[in-house]
Amino acid sequence: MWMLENAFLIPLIPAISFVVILFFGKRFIGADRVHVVGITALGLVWVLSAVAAFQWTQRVENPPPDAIVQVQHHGDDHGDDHGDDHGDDHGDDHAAASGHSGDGHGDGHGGGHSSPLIRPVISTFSDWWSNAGVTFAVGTFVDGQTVLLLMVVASISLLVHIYSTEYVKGDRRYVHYYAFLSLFTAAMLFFVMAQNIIQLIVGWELVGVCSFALIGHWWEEKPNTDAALKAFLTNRVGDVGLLVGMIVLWGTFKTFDIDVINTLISTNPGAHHFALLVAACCLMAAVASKSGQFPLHTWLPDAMAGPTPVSALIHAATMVVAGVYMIARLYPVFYEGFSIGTSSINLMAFIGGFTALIGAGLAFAQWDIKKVLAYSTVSQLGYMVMALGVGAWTAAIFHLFTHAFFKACLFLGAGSVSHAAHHTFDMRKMGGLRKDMPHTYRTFVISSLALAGIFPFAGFWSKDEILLGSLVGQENGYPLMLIFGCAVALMTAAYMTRVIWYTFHGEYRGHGHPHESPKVMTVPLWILAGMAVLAGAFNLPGPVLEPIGLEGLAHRIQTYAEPSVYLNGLGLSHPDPSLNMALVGLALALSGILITYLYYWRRLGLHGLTERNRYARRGYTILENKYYLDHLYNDVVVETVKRPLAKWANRFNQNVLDRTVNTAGETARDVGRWVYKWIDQGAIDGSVNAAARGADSSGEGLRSIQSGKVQNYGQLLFGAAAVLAIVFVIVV
Amino acid sequence: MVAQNIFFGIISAIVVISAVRMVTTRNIVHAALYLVAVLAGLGALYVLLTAEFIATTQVLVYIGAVMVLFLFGIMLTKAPLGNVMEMTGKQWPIAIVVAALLGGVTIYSLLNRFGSDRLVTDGPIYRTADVSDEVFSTYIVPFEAVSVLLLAALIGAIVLARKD
Amino acid sequence: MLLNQFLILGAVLFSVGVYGVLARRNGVMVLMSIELMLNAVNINLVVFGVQHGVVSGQVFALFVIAVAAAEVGVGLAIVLLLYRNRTSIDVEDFDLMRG
Amino acid sequence: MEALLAFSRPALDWHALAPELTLLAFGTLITVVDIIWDDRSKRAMPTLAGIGLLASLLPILTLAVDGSERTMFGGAYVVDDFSLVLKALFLISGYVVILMSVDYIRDGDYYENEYYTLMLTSLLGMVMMSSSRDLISVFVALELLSIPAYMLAAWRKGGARSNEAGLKYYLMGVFASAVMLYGMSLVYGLAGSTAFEAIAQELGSGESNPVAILGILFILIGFAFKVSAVPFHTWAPDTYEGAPTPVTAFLAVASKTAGMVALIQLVFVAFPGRDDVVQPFFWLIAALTMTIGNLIALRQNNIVRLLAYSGVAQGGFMLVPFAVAADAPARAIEAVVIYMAIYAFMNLGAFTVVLAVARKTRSGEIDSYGGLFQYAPGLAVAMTIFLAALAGIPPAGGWFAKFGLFRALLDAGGGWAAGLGVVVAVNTVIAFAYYARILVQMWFQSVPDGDERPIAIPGSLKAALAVTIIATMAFGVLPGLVGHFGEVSVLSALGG
Amino acid sequence: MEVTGFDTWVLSLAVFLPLVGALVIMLIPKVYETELKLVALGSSLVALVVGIYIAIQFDYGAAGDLQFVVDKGWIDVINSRYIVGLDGLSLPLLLLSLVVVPLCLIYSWNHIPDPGNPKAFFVLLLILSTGMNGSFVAQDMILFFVFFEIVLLPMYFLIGVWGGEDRRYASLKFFLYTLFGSALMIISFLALFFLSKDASGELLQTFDMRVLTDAAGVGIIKSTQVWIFAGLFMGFGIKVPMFPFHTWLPDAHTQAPTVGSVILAAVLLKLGTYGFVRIAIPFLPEGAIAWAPWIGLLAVIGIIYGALGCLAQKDMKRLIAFSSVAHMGFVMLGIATLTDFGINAAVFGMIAHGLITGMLFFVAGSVKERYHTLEISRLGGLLKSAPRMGWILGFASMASLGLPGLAGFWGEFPAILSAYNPGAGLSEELFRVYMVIAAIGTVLAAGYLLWLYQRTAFGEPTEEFAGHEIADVNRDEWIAWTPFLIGIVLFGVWPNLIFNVTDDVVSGITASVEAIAAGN
Repeated sequence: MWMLENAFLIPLIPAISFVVILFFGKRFIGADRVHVVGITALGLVWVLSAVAAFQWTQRVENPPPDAIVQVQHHGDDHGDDHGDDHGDDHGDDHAAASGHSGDGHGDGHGGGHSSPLIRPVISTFSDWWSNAGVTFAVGTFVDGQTVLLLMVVASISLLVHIYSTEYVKGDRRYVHYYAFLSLFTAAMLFFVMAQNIIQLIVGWELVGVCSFALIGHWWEEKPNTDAALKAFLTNRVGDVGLLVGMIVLWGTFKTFDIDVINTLISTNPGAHHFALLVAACCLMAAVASKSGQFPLHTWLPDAMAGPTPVSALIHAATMVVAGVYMIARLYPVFYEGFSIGTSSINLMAFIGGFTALIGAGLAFAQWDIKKVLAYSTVSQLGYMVMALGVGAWTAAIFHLFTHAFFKACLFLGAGSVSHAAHHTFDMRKMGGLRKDMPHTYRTFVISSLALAGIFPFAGFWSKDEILLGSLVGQENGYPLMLIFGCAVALMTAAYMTRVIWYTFHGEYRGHGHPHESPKVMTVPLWILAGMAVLAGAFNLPGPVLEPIGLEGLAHRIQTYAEPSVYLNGLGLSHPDPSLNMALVGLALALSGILITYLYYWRRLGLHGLTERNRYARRGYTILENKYYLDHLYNDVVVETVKRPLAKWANRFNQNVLDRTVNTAGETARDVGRWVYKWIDQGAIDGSVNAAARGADSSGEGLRSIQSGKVQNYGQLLFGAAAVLAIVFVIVV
Repeated sequence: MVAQNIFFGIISAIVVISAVRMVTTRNIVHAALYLVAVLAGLGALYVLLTAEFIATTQVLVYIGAVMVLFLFGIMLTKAPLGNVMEMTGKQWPIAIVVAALLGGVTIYSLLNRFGSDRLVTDGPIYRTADVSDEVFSTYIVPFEAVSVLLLAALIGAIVLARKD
Repeated sequence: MLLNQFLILGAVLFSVGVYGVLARRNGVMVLMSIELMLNAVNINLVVFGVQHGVVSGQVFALFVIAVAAAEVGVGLAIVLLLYRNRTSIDVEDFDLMRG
Repeated sequence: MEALLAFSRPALDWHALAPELTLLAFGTLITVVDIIWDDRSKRAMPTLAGIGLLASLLPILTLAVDGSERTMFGGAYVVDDFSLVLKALFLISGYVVILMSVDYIRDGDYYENEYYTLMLTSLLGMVMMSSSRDLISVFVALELLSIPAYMLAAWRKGGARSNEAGLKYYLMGVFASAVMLYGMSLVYGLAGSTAFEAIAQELGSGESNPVAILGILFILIGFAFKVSAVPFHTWAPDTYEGAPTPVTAFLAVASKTAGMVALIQLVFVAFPGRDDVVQPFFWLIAALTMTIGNLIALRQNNIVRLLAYSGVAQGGFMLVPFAVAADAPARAIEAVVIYMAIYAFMNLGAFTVVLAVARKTRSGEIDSYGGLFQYAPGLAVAMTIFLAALAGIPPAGGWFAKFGLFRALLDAGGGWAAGLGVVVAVNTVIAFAYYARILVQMWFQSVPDGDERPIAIPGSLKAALAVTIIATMAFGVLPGLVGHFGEVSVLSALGG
Repeated sequence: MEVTGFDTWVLSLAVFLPLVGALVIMLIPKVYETELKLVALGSSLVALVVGIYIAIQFDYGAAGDLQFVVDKGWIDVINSRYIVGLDGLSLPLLLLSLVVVPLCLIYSWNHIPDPGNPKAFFVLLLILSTGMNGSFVAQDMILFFVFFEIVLLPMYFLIGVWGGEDRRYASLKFFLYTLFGSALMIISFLALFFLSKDASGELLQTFDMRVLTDAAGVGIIKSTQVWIFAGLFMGFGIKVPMFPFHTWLPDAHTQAPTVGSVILAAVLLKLGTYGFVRIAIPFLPEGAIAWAPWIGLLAVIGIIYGALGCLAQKDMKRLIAFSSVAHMGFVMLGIATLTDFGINAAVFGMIAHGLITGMLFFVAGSVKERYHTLEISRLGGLLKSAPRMGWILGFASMASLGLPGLAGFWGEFPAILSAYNPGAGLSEELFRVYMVIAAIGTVLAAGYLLWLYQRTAFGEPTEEFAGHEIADVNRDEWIAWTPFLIGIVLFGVWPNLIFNVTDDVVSGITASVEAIAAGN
């Protein structure tokens, strides 16, 4: 278990890499070779993360005695029906915290695996700071959730490092690019293994800064810097929520320690409900900004101004899931604060679902391939948040896991396309690339299928779990979330089909001759595509595996990653796998593809008809009719529903939300100018200066007393004597 | 007592009228002469108050020395003897107001405090020798100081007034 | 005789002196008016000395007379000096310095 | 005959009178030397006068060592620690003024020998003032110090401004003494004695009556004139501007201090029970003096005139403790004495710099100080120290003086005292505004005509500068030095 | 702690060595310029070495107690003594002051601003140094006052002689404001002197800060405490500067020469906040409790207001100056909560703000030197023209906006945090509102700093400077800046370096305040 206790090495390595690259890169290594440092470091990180992951699984499988929470069996009467015992368990003891282990949920846990409550590995290192006589340590907190993210971050970061050697080759700031990639990785890893909420804040902000720096990587162009600023400032707005929320947590529990906070809540659920609600609401603001949730999502599409590998790493796979990760990490807070267990709708679920919906809708209206992917990311992040909002903790993390791979693959694929197609991301200037770029095309399609949730790709499994979670919920289902989820499933498939159509099919509409990217780019694509296929295997439901006798491998993520040591105390339950739900989800995705396919295919046909007149077959009457229907569908349904809706949504997004953000900045500046001009310079400084002028002019006035004539002086002398005398004689 | 009162009345009338004339006359030499009248009248009052040495000094120093000084001053500055120069400035109303206020409050206070207190007439009478005893014992330091003062005034006045 | 007879005479003389110094433009006249004020003081001193039956009033008056003589000498010297330099003894003329 | 026999020679304590006598002797000596050697003696005169002043300090030292309080003439003349401290202060200030005068008087068209005679005479009056404890002594001392000063103000015979300065000073001085004398006559009339103790008994115990109020008020006004308190200050700017600069320094420091000394004696010895008149009077006068002095100073362009108004305002600061004379007598006396001591040096220092600079620029305009730091950094730094002291900024001495005021006010406590404290605070700020104008010229501006020749400073001026700088800084860094004198003077003044 | 031998001297040495240096320089003729500079640097470095010695000898286990105490007679007549001593509150600030001055000297080595005259410039800096050092170790109110005031004139001249266009106005304004505050402050000191009583009701009549801290305002009734506190509030609040007494600051900073701004920001402003923590609160707990809501209010107004002011600025230096108003608002908010967290954060914030804003002013000064303008609209592309400087500016901006992991965060976050649970029975609702406002202030801080950064560092250089060769950070600048940069990172990464030192003192202060609050 050495690695778990010394997990601090993992973020330390890229941090050192950052320092080395930044300060010694140019001089001692050579500006064009700094990637060696970064890749080496990331390789190490990956290995160590893998070791950590392995050790964690060992810890779960063969828990050392000190890793298991002592279970107080107050009786084995916890029935199978979760709904019942949930009510019972809120007694004066913490039976709930322990009672859900093992076979109490035999069915619910799929495969009947008994999961003891494994404590996270917490190592503290030093007195980081102290106050009021109490010292606060810095440390690492490693559990399944941590190692899962470690693996995600390390893998994708490593691949992005490799991919970038070609993608940003010859860039004006190659050194800085790699330095910040390293720093970002370090910050993200630091965030992931935060032992206390202060570390969470630190990591949270540091990744934000790296994001800022990398979005603004090409800072010579104003739009890039605007985007960087927007990203940072929007995140800052959310950070208000983060700060306040964390402070509320501190004020409630008088500790920053995540473990302590979670344990306190899970052992005594129901207490501090209001404080937790406030904290959860505040933290939701932070999540909204960092993870691109409505209404603070607008920075994320703009953030595509950064280099594409950065988008893949930061704005798709890792940083943007920080919000999701934070919710998952402090899940008891949200669970209790939003009463997820008992409600059938709550703020988090709604925001998540709504974000997923609008993200998906907006993805239709984009011509920039990266923006489509960005909105897709928004949408998928909304999915994850929604999952957390409905109590499907594992589903959310599972989706986070799968999404990281296929979305990174998509972004890198888009980068590859752009690399080939003269650095444009405008889909109108692409088309027909499948022939020139077979590897990119294939990986892109695989990832798209994964994203669309087509069996058996990774996305299918995770999305299915989310939909299932919405359907079942905890005590109540979340019907609205289910509707949102289904709609998004359909739309996702549709817009991804559109992207593929525009990018890879049809005729090439750009300049020059597109070509496949070199291996250094395609290999990472293939690795990621592989993961897009396989990642789903990490949490397969039991029924799928039973036929092949591998039910022991079912629900690995749930088993290893879920912090049941906290969640069980809350009474979190897991829904049984449902074939029907899976089929519905799949059907929706397929129909999305189909509709879009038909739509664009028809357009192709129209084009083709005029162009390929000679070899077009006759007898298209039926198809004509179909066209007519299609036309009807397109003109009536799509044009009146989809387009206007999408347009409206886009307009709302651009004109209201986005402008609000922009105008908030402008307004602040205007207010600042006004305050400065009128209040500061006018009123406050003005009054000071007026006082000075008043003194000056009264001095001038008083000089007239000094007429120079001695008899006037005499008058003053005797007059003053007389007046004083009169006054004193009368008064005294 | 009546005689003294009558004497006081006559003398004080002379003094006040002369004083007023002095500050209002347009002829500077007349003014000097009115001042002589005032000083002389006061000398008489000192006699009435049994202050013989003061009365003597009043005559000797003031009328004898100071007035001569003034007349010299008038002559040396060739002050117009007639009303060629406006003797009273334009601000005389202010001067009147100030003087009246000052006089008013003083007189009010005196009346308020001393009311109709009678002057002690049967007190000890101090002769010149008593005065000199006092000067040369208790007030020896101020006396010497006055002598220095007069010397200094003399030296300084000579320096200032002499033609270079 | 009332004490106030003398005191009020003094007060009147003093006020007249004040008027004199404030209203008269001729420097010598101003000096003469000062004498009025000082004599008013002397009346007070002497009469109070009598009232209290002490000699210090007279002594004080004596000092006042002596100092007044010195003052007059100095004052006339200054007036002469001015007259020599400015050929004027009008105190209203002397306002080179003001403000 | 009877009278002659009755006369008993007063017991004179020669030791106690030794400072005055020494001073008198040197004054006479100068006159005699002048008469005998006339112009040939010119060069020796300043030296002689200086030696005279220093020699007079010797008996003060011996008296201080002796330490016993000596009272003569039934309390009319007292030599105690308070008077010794002030006598020393007068003599040292006088010495500095003489240092300042040496070259100024020699280079200008002045009567030299008589100048020093009058200076010594005036100082004699001041020295006498600090021991006087009866009306006649105070009156004579006042005239003894004033009358030579009137003449000194007019000493530049050929200068119209100087003449005018003399006239204004003289006339206003005489007006004020007339008022004061009238007040004294009233007070005497009530008390029947000229001795302060008797007056204190009579006035302090008796119930309020208008004559007493009038008497006290008029006397205080007489001295308020001397310390140039508003509205009796009008002479000061004109006289300061017109008079020869060393004389101005003398008036601004020694003469003002003498007025303060008299006020202390009157307020604390003669009228201790009459705080109903004294405190409001000084509250009003102090507030007016500080404020108006400072405000007008803001608009001055002539440095001497600016320093004059500054002096007016400083006088106002000195008057502040009188406003709590009855509530915190010890602190008040201490505050005034400390203020006077520090003020003497810082103000004399400022005038010394003015003298030195005027040797080159021949101008009193503030603009003529432009770029002083560039060609005469020493003078600029010296002036900065003095101005900082005047403004009350540590570590230059003035802060402790202001501190003393605040201490007295807060010791007394109460709303009125605190209110006056705030007035002082505000005035401190206003004051710096015009001191800063000089600083700005010296440091921030360039030399007006580009003439950057250094200034030749004669030895005596250097000595004066050295004395004043050292004293100003020493009082600021080790305020205990001056504080000690303040403390000892309190005990005796209140005890006596 | 028994202080013996050399240790009785060290504090005085650290305080007065620069002054000795200044006196020596005064004696050296102007023409020996290098010698002058060496003496100046040498004396300040020796003082720094003494400071380091102090830091090493300091007993961190007893950081709450005064150490190296020297108690000698000074002004006996007013019972004021020369008492210097050092505890955990003073130590970091003293070191900050000791470090900043030599760095400023190095920075100025070859960049004496117009109109030159290094002799006077260095003398003033050294005198300034003595005043600052002294203020942080003085344990007698009068001594404190003297040191507090000593800094005024040198700074006045630094601004007035070596400042920008409008230097006369700015310097005078700086001076008059501060003078007014200190005049009221001394009144309050005296009131403390006369009114403080010990536990048995005896009048103390002392200026000894140790005694007055122990007395904790016992025997002064609340209404009086409120008034006295008001005086102190003016004195210290103007120095901080708190809204609405801040208007001298932008002018002073804008006009001051670079090192003047740096010292002003790094150390001088801290005198005010230090005064609150060292004097106002412990001496007058009840007054502090009564004033705390108002201080908190002004602090959060300052935070928002300073930020808005920044957004309106067209001049880089003025913007940084306004940011000081906002940052000191956080410090004051921390103090106003009267909690350990808040006051510790405030002390941390002082150091952090000193380093960060000092750094920003350094950069601004160097930019001004190179571009001869600080008008934001004329700048641009600093990262391109002088990449290292651009980096440093970015780094300092990030630190300034409170990025976790850098020093600024530790001043801000615990201060905001402390407002959640204010001490001494203060209204929680009110302070929680303050907390939220302060948190919003962090957004604005990011806004103006990034906006500044975008306009100055990003993009291409403006046409005006496109062809110009802009020198990057030179050797002097590296030497002067590196300690700042290291400090920002070091304290950001390991804040306990400061918290650990200050916590004991602060706990003592808040404990007494709490005790008073509990007694009511």
